Amino acid sequence: MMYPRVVRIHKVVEETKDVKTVFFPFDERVEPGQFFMVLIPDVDEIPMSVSYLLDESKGFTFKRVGDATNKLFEKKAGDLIGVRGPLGNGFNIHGEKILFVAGGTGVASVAPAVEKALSQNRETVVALGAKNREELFFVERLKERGAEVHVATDDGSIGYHGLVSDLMLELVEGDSFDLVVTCGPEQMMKKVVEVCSKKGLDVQASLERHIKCGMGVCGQCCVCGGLRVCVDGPVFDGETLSKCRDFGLFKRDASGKKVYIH
Amino acid sequence: MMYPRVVRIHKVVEETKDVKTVFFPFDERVEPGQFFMVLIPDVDEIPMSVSYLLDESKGFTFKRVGDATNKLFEKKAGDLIGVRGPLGNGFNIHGEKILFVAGGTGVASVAPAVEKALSQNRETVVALGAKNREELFFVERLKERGAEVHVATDDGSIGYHGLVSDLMLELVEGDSFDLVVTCGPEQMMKKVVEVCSKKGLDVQASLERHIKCGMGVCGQCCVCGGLRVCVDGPVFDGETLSKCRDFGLFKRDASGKKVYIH
Amino acid sequence: MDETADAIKRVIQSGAGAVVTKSIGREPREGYPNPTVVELPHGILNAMGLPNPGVEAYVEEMKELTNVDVPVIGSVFSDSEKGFSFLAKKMELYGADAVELNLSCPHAHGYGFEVGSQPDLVENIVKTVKETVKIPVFAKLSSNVTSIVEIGKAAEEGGADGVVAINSVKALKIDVDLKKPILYNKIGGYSGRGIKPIGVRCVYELAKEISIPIIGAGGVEKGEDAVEYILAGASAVEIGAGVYYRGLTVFKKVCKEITEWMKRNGYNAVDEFKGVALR
Amino acid sequence: MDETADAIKRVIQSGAGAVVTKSIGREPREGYPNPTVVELPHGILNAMGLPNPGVEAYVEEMKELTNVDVPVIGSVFSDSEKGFSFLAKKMELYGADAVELNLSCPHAHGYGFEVGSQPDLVENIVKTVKETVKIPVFAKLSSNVTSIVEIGKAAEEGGADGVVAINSVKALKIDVDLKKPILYNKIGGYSGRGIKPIGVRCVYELAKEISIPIIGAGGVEKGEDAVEYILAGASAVEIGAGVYYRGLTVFKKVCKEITEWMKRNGYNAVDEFKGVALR
Ligand SMILES: Cc1cc2nc3c(=O)[nH]c(=O)nc-3n(C[C@H](O)[C@H](O)[C@H](O)COP(=O)(O)OP(=O)(O)OC[C@H]3O[C@@H](n4cnc5c(N)ncnc54)[C@H](O)[C@@H]3O)c2cc1C
Ligand SMILES: Cc1cc2nc3c(=O)[nH]c(=O)nc-3n(C[C@H](O)[C@H](O)[C@H](O)COP(=O)(O)OP(=O)(O)OC[C@H]3O[C@@H](n4cnc5c(N)ncnc54)[C@H](O)[C@@H]3O)c2cc1C
Ligand SMILES: Cc1cc2nc3c(=O)[nH]c(=O)nc-3n(C[C@H](O)[C@H](O)[C@H](O)COP(=O)(O)O)c2cc1C
Ligand SMILES: Cc1cc2nc3c(=O)[nH]c(=O)nc-3n(C[C@H](O)[C@H](O)[C@H](O)COP(=O)(O)O)c2cc1C
Ligand code: FES
Ligand code: FES
Repeated sequence: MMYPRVVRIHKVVEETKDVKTVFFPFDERVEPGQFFMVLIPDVDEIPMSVSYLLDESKGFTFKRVGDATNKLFEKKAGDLIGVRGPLGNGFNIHGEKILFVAGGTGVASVAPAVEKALSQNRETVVALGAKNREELFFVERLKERGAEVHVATDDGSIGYHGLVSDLMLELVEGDSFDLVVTCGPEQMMKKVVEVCSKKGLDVQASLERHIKCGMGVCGQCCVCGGLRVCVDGPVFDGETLSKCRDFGLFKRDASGKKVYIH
Repeated sequence: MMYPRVVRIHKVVEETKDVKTVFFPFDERVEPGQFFMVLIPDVDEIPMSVSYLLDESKGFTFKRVGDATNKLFEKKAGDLIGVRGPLGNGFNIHGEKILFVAGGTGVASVAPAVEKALSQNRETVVALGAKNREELFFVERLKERGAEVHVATDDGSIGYHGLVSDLMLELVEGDSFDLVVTCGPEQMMKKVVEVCSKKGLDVQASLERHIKCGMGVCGQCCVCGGLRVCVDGPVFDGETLSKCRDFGLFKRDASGKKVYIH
Repeated sequence: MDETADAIKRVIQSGAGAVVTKSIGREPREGYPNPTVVELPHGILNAMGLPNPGVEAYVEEMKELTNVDVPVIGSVFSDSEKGFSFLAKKMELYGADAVELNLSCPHAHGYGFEVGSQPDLVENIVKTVKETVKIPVFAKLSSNVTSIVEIGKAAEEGGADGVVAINSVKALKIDVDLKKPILYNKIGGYSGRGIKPIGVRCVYELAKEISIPIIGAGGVEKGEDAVEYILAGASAVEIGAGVYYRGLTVFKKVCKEITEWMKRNGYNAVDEFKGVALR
Repeated sequence: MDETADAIKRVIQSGAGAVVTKSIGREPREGYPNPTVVELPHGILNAMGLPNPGVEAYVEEMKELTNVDVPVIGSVFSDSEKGFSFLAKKMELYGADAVELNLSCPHAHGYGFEVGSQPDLVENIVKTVKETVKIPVFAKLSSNVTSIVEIGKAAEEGGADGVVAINSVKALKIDVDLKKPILYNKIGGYSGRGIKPIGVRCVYELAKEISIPIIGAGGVEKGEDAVEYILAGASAVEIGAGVYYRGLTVFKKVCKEITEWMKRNGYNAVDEFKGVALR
């Protein structure tokens, strides 16, 4: 039922100065790329991709950016939150060799997809982008699991100096992939999808739109001619996105007004 | 669900001048002694014991006594009625030799119980009472199935001249029964239960009370210290009835007022 | 299950902490012909039509209840101040521990809701009854009004010792095979599961605005339903349709489930969590 | 699913015979913070808080709908006659085929139901709007009033071309773990399965007393739900929560099921069974 399940946080991990992972008991099956609506009592209920898929518990990893995430940042093990989900479609992991391209907190939803690919013995290359060395996270986690991880930072403090989409260009030049999976800032994903279209690569991108109901009734999260990010997405394939005039162009704010993406 | 199922009557049989059997499609399991609330559109919804138990259809047999039954008497094959049920507990048929004692339309609910007993190879004796020869029905039906049928009429126009409860006295004198099952006018059943108590015979009687909800919520049909005829009954055993101060003494009308049984 | 003394005793044996009688009027009433009650996918719809043997005959039932262990609340309905106070007085004489004024039955023409939707009339009825009897007086309210708070305040002004919210919700089921309303009376009152969010809303709105006790009703079936009403500000709950869904053991089960919830949440008494959701 | 032009187009592709926009106001409104919608066991509870980009920005969406094949009904909300007629005029200019006045939203402070529960105000609003626009004007009514018939008559007096009944029902869900109302706005509107008997009752009561067309809403999910509304006197139905229960294909499915029911019952046109249950 589309009703928040009240759970007690059982672990909180600080990933960076502004990013934390919250673990909560949840023993049902969740797919990488799916998300939960996370209820922070008295404040808001916000969408969060699943970042850890354990048998008995699940986790999400978030950056503090505003009211709700700041309040969430204060929560400790033992505190109550609500989780409604899993929602959305998730990634469709297939092919022998997969490239994952994540920017910022995008790695949160990509990480479990990488782990799934590895557990299925697929060849797995990951490109992670961040502003700087301090804002990177999950690099060790993915390396330890056996992924080939490449890093890009805006300031060059570690790895490739530049945008992860440029790093990605290099990676696809020298190699062939059956699938590209991406999550991050929409401008970045737009570039990734464009590159894939040109190269004829299969691609899946996870979109963010303002989510209210999360159950397909309010219409708030619509993109690309009436597709609902909350139930038809958040993951869309390259074919859909190539025909989508708002992808990389505008989002809608809480009132439904267009907000252009810069 | 406790909601009338609208069905099309597919056969009507005249049993006597004032008694008819109505057959309707109904393929679920029903136990002898259970009843339906029969909806006669625009008129009333009244309780009727199941009198025929076929695989694909069920029947009830009724006497015209007032508004609803008179209207029902006019119905033909093809007409719509509602049936809500099966309701109540039904008879608990057990033992090697069973005596059935029915008066008036009481034979309607007893007949399928007799047939069940016969199909389970139990020895089956039936005592049927009626005012006169013309008002008797189901005698051939039960004989053909192999029951030993005795008849009593008030005017002696056929069979034993007198009350069926007196005929029953004779039957239990000369024989031993594991169970007595009775349905008919309450004074008659009262006598049957008294006889059984004295003789130490197991007995089950099917009671009639004013039924409104038929689902145990309105309290209209309560007897014997809060037992609901519609869900706890209509069949009660001798033990319960012996302790029941209203059995054979009073009923309640539609307003809940006591009406003494004469 | 509150028509007769025997039925009420059975409910008490089943674990109810108090019982409310069927609503009683001055004259005997047969109520409407059947169908009077049907189950819907999300609740129960009824138009009984206030059947009752009349207050004079009801003395027989009340006499048998004088020695029971729990409070017996006499429910009464009328169309006037005088009528209500006459009936309340009778109930007091018959030994009722409190009287509940049915100002909310959604399907009885000229009674219930038709009386209980007018604040002035409600205030006057409660006042007149309070002047007549010494036992506590509860006003049972309807959700079928523009503002239940206005009616609740009128009852409080009139001196009510508490209000009960809610009675069943005015509703209709049309049968698509018969192409007619399914109940004989056509319009009925909707109770049970489906109306709980409406009942809880009414209790919550009332609790914010009045200070006399509120008894919650509407869709209580499990312990957590009762807890929801109490968190919204109710002091107690009534159970109607729950008897259908869970049988007569519903009273014991609900009590047990409330206790379990209290244990899990560290409460020792109902007062500790009453109205907590209002803060 | 009626926030944006794209979303509305998708609904039309899914088989809806007409579409109603999200209720639009003068200024942009973000609506309430989440949770704004939750599912309950017997329906959906929402307090969106009338989010909308404001009527000036909405022209962009409306422009894209000028060439669609089905009527587009512009829903508007305001707190005054002037406000409603300003918005209705805009909708007409933007190409709306009709305008629906939201006189019934149960959770937006100062709007919706708070306006729509006063008969005089309803009559004046409808009258002013009718004087301003040439397209048909529908008044969307609330069941949260003592008499929906009184409000329906006021709309008819004002010259409305039809009424829509009902909007969602004022309700509340308290979470027993958090011990708080689950919605950010606390009180919300209850739609879907659980409210159908209330919606059908309202349409039935209205159909007996007013002669303008009635559009039914509340819990329509299957063909037989729509049939029930039409038997009660509705000329058409709206579907909201049904989109959740059966997906966007709900429109096609319901149409197919109505047709099947009509065949089984020997009808060729909706008019042949409209209001049959009123006889
Ligand atoms: C499917 C999905 C998955 C997401 N997964 C993650 C994740 O794994 N980790 C992570 O850090 N962030 C994730 N986000 C983004 C995250 O939901 C926002 O950062 C968060 O809602 C900000 O809330 P706030 O109150 O702290 O910020 P605010 O100050 O309210 O807003 C900051 C930004 O967050 C956006 N935002 C606010 N509320 C919502 C909402 N209800 N829906 C969508 N966006 C909103 C605003 O539009 C704004 O751009 C995801 C978003 C979506 C749609
Ligand atoms: C469990 C049960 C099974 C029954 N089975 C049969 C049967 O198989 N065959 C048969 O002919 N009769 C049966 N009856 C009796 C039958 O229900 C009544 O004869 C019928 O209701 C009369 O309705 P009426 O409108 O024609 O008569 P009315 O003029 O309304 O009343 C005539 C008599 O029927 C009684 N009656 C009316 N309505 C009801 C009601 N809702 N519930 C109970 N009694 C009512 C009245 O109290 C009165 O004594 C059964 C009754 C019960 C309780
Ligand atoms: C069959 C039935 C009969 C009822 N009779 C009465 C009555 O006589 N007086 C009254 O005040 N309420 C009556 N009610 C209403 C209930 O007392 C209660 O207020 C309502 O049903 C909501 O609670 P519930 O959901 O627990 O049933 C009746 C309800 C049902 C279902
Ligand atoms: C999420 C949601 C948003 C709604 N928004 C509006 C609205 O903006 N304007 C309006 O008049 N009704 C609105 N409604 C009410 C519906 O239009 C409809 O009247 C009500 O939900 C009952 O129908 P249903 O049971 O088919 O949903 C909304 C309902 C839901 C569930
Ligand atoms: S958030 Fe409501 S439809 Fe997606
Ligand atoms: S008829 Fe209502 S309890 Fe039996």
